[in-house]
Amino acid sequence: MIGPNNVVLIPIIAGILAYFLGKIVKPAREGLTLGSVLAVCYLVLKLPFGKALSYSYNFNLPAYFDGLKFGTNGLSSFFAVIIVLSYLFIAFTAFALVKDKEYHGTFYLFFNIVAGSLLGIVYARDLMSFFIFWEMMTWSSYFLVIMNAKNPRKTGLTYIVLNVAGAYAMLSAIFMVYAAAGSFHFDKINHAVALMHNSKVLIIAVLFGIGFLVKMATMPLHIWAPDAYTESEDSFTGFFSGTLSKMGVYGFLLFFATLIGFANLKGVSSIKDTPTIGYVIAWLGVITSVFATFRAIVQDEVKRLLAYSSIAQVGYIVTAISMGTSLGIAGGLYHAVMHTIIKLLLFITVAGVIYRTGKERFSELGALITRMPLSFLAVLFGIIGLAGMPPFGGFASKWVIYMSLLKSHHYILLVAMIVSSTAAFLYCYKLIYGIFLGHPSSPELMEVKEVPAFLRIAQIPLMLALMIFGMLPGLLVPYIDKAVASLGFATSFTSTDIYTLSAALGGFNGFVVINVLGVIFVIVLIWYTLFFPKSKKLHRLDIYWAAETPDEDTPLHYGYGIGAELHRIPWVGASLRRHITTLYEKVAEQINGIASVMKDILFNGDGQIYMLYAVLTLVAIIMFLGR
Amino acid sequence: MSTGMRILDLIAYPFVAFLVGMLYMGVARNIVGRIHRRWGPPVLQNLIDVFKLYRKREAGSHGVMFHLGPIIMVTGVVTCLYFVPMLSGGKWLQGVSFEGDLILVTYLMVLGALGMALGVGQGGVPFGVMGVTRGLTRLIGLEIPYFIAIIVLMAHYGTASINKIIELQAGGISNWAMFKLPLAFVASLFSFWGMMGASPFDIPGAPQEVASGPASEFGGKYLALMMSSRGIFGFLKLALWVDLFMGGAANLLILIAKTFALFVTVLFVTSVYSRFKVEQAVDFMWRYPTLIGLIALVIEMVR
Amino acid sequence: MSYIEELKDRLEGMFSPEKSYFPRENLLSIRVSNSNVRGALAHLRDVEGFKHFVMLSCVDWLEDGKFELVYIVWHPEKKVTVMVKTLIDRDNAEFHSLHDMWRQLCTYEREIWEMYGVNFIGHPRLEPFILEDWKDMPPMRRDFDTLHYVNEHYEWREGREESYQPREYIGEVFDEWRKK
Amino acid sequence: MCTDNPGVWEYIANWARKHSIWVLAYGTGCGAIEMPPTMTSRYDAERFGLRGAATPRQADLLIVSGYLATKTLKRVIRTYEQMYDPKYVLALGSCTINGGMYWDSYNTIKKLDLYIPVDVYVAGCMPRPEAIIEGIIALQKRIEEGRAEGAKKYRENIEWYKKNQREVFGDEMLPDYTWNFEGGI
Repeated sequence: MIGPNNVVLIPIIAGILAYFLGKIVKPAREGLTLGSVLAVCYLVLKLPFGKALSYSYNFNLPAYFDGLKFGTNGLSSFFAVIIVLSYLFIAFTAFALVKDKEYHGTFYLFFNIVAGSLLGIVYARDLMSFFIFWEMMTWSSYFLVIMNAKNPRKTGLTYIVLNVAGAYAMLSAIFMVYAAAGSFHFDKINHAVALMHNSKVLIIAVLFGIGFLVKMATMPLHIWAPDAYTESEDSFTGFFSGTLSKMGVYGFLLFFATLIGFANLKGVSSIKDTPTIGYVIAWLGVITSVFATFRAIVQDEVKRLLAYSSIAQVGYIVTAISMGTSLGIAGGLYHAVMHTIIKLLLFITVAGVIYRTGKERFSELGALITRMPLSFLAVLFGIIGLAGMPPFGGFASKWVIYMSLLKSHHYILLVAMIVSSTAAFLYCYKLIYGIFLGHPSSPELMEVKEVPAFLRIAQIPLMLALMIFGMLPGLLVPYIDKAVASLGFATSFTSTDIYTLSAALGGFNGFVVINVLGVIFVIVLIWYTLFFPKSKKLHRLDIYWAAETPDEDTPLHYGYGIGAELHRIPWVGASLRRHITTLYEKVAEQINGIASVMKDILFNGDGQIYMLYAVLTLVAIIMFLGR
Repeated sequence: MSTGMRILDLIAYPFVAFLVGMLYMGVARNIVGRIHRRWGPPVLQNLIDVFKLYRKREAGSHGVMFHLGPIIMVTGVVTCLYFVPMLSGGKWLQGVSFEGDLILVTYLMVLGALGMALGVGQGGVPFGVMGVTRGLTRLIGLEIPYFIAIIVLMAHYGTASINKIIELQAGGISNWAMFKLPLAFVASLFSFWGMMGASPFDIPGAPQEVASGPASEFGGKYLALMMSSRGIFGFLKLALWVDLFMGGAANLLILIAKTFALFVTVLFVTSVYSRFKVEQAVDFMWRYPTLIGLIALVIEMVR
Repeated sequence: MSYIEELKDRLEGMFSPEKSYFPRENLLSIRVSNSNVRGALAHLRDVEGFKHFVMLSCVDWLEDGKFELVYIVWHPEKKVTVMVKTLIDRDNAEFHSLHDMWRQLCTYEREIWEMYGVNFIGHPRLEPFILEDWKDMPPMRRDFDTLHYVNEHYEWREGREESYQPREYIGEVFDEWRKK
Repeated sequence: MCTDNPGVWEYIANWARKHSIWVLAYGTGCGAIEMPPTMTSRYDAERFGLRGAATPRQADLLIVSGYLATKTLKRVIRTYEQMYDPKYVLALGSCTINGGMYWDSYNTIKKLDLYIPVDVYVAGCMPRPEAIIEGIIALQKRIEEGRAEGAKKYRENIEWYKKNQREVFGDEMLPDYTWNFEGGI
């Protein structure tokens, strides 16, 4: 039987083949990618969901290393499904958008490798293979980031430095765990951690936490994300923000819930029945979402707005899962699915718009609704989900997160989260207005065509998914329950059928909501269309303009103006004026100064001093070996 | 109750809200007139206005979204209304409130505004978009005290369903949330004040600054639909506050008495203020009402 | 001897005005030659401290074939107004722009250009200001016959035919004022 | 609520229109200062259902307050064409009637009703608020009797009105998308 171990290999091999075969016949790249996508989808969806299986490579190895182990359980299957579906949609996008770029070959190489390594991460059953695939993901996505960047040096450097730093924090933690457990295998680790000393548990948790918070772009480790999301290849950005960031979520859940265990962390210290470190991380998540939301509103670049918004949305997930309660983790998983769908939809559509118009700023776009109605509908669905508004799926996930916070009595956290989720309306409106409504900023916008057919193939199922999850909010519940169960939590939803979603304090019936909406809308529409005179079709410039007559080049598009008020609100304006990178730069300057001073003291070119160092080192080594 | 009566009940639901809301707006104009030492218009004035607007012979449309904007607005508002029980206890005039909860209602309240904003966007008047932006920015301020208040409510009564909250307030005035949780009530009253669009929070539709903002390009039947949904929305908010803080209402008379009391108190406060700037409004909302709400929240947490 | 009389003497000494008198108290009117306008205004602004430029106006002396440009400046502390006048030729009327001394002169000169057709040399933007797409001669010139223009452009309402000539009523007042 | 049937619906509609007149006070001239006292406490025109409208789209009544230069006439015409039928015009002051004191001014029009249909003229220079309210009551009478059909008149004799406007504006006419439409939703 083909298990996860082989599934992981398929995209990687396909990518490498695609690169070299593509040199001979170019379409081979698309062909191989499509083949691997379909194969992986088939195999992953065929695997029994939530059943714990395990496979391993038992080639002969040194004694201290017991093979690369692979396997699956509820959590792995949950994230594997997310990964393969976004792999599918992004592959379709890439077919349309990457075909005549000069980095055609390298794109498919690294894109497939990333997909494979993501599967490897979720299917890995020991720390070694987990780390190997983690590194693989980081490096191959690094090439995808700098591939098309306007400023590749800065973007790539921040990206790689922060991610590699996170990875090595993880690595050191892994070795500490290995030193305690004597094995890399997940099953053996939990007991070992339970026996560890509190301080050591704390250190391990912090080190792992750093690794995953970097990937989830949580403040203050988020500075790589805006540039990387904005400047990476358009068709890949959806995968980047929608799926790669979820690997942080997966790793966080894996390590904090199963390997270290929230119980052990509570043993260290706890606030209101929540581990202190979880509480701190929850606050980090909320602060991230608030400030990222405010920053998203004032952006002029479309992709940068979406980048900040995904930082904010992942902030919710961080808050929810770091509570360590069953409902919180359920909400985090629910929101992970919804956010993946929404961000895939939005990034794919925006990539199509940029591909058609060649403009990527709100101040240059506008009035595209008449030209690309389907994309308008896609973005409309997307923002309704992003704002977490009924009747679409985004509301259900946010509702679960709110309920989890209410249930675990973290009211102040909830209030802070409300701030960002209310401000989110502004950037949602800016997104749809700046691109599709208002007036065209330049006449040639009125000649563009609808996005390519491959993108439409990707958009429609995503929109349907959003609608279905909104109509049947209980649809995901059994899968989430399986995933949560594999983390050793009991189910927390009290709803039984797929129409309703109900947990701790209340519940709602998404089916009724969407039906009431639909019925009223249809009734009003019919009444309005039949019993009233037809309205005149007004000219674009036939608007109230203080009785003046605007002409074609009067600047009537308000695209960038939205959110200008924010700078004048005292506290928000202050937060927008400051940026954390300045702090980092100051720190770096200081370290530079100190280091230069140290250099002058230590390496002053005197041979005897160097000899002294050598002797001291030798003595130190002997002393340590002596024990 | 039979299915036919049930359907009739559901059909009557929005119209009751529409009539009462419109009458309240007329009363408000008259009272403001009296405060200005004028006669003021007749009480039915707003109903006459809406009827006149419905009977306008022309209307102009800038496109499909412009046409659908007011329709989505009224749809969102009426949907939200169905999830807010007007009466409690009996069978009548409860909509489908038992299918939803407080958070759902809170989010549905914004849905209509979003549809409206889309229509305004295609209308292409910069004034309209400025109005929408002002409205959404103001929302950042308004929602915080409101949410703090309902969090206190949900934490205190341990449920998010409006009907349950009404039940738990039963038994005498002393059980009303406005007396049990006075600070939360005060905080929510501030954002209620703002949500009614009364001065000094009438920033989005300021006629002198942004030419009545979102409504600037809508006329005739579109404006009529907007005015109707505004009337329904006004009564929705009154009914919601009565449900949450004043123990609901057993029959229509009590409902009207309670809502009218709340309405007139807010009206008297607001009709003497001039207009804030939007940043002033948000700043104000984030200072005193939020502070009051947080105090209530802390009291609730330590209890 | 009050400040304004000293000022009158000083200015007469410096700029040798053709005509200078006090239309009313605290108001001094001097008429200087074209070349002296800038000097006189600069002296008043920088030396005497007439900081405030009140307005620039133009008078059409049709009979003499002259335009009279009137620059009015005001002394905020002394509360004294000075009108610096100069006569320019009426046909191909032009004068050098003074917008670099007071920026608001841009607007005034633009208006004078539009209404009287005085061409200010060196003005940044002489373009239509108040009138929209005006094609006839500058309307404030006295030889522009408004009644004739109205008759050929607008339609009278019945009952307005026996309209009087205002000149007959204000005529003698106008003449004796001109003698002054 | 089909609109093209006269009779009882139209009668009720006229009654409603009569009692709810939304005013767009176009402050062209000295009459603009007569509007505030008319609307506010002293002469409280709101008791007749009058109410200020912010934009022409919402307005029923266009009050032209005072003399109209050719430049302002352009704005008035664009505003009038942007209003929706039924729409009324109330012209204040002798300037709009026959030029008034600007009888021989080179850029002030003499007869407003050559360019847009006027329902009620209020003579005077400047008419006091009482006179304005008198004019509004007269307008209400016209509306009730169904004689205030300025929009229909304008639509039917559009060529004549455009000819008169062209005599004033010459070749700088307003764009025509405000008055001739094709299609609808």
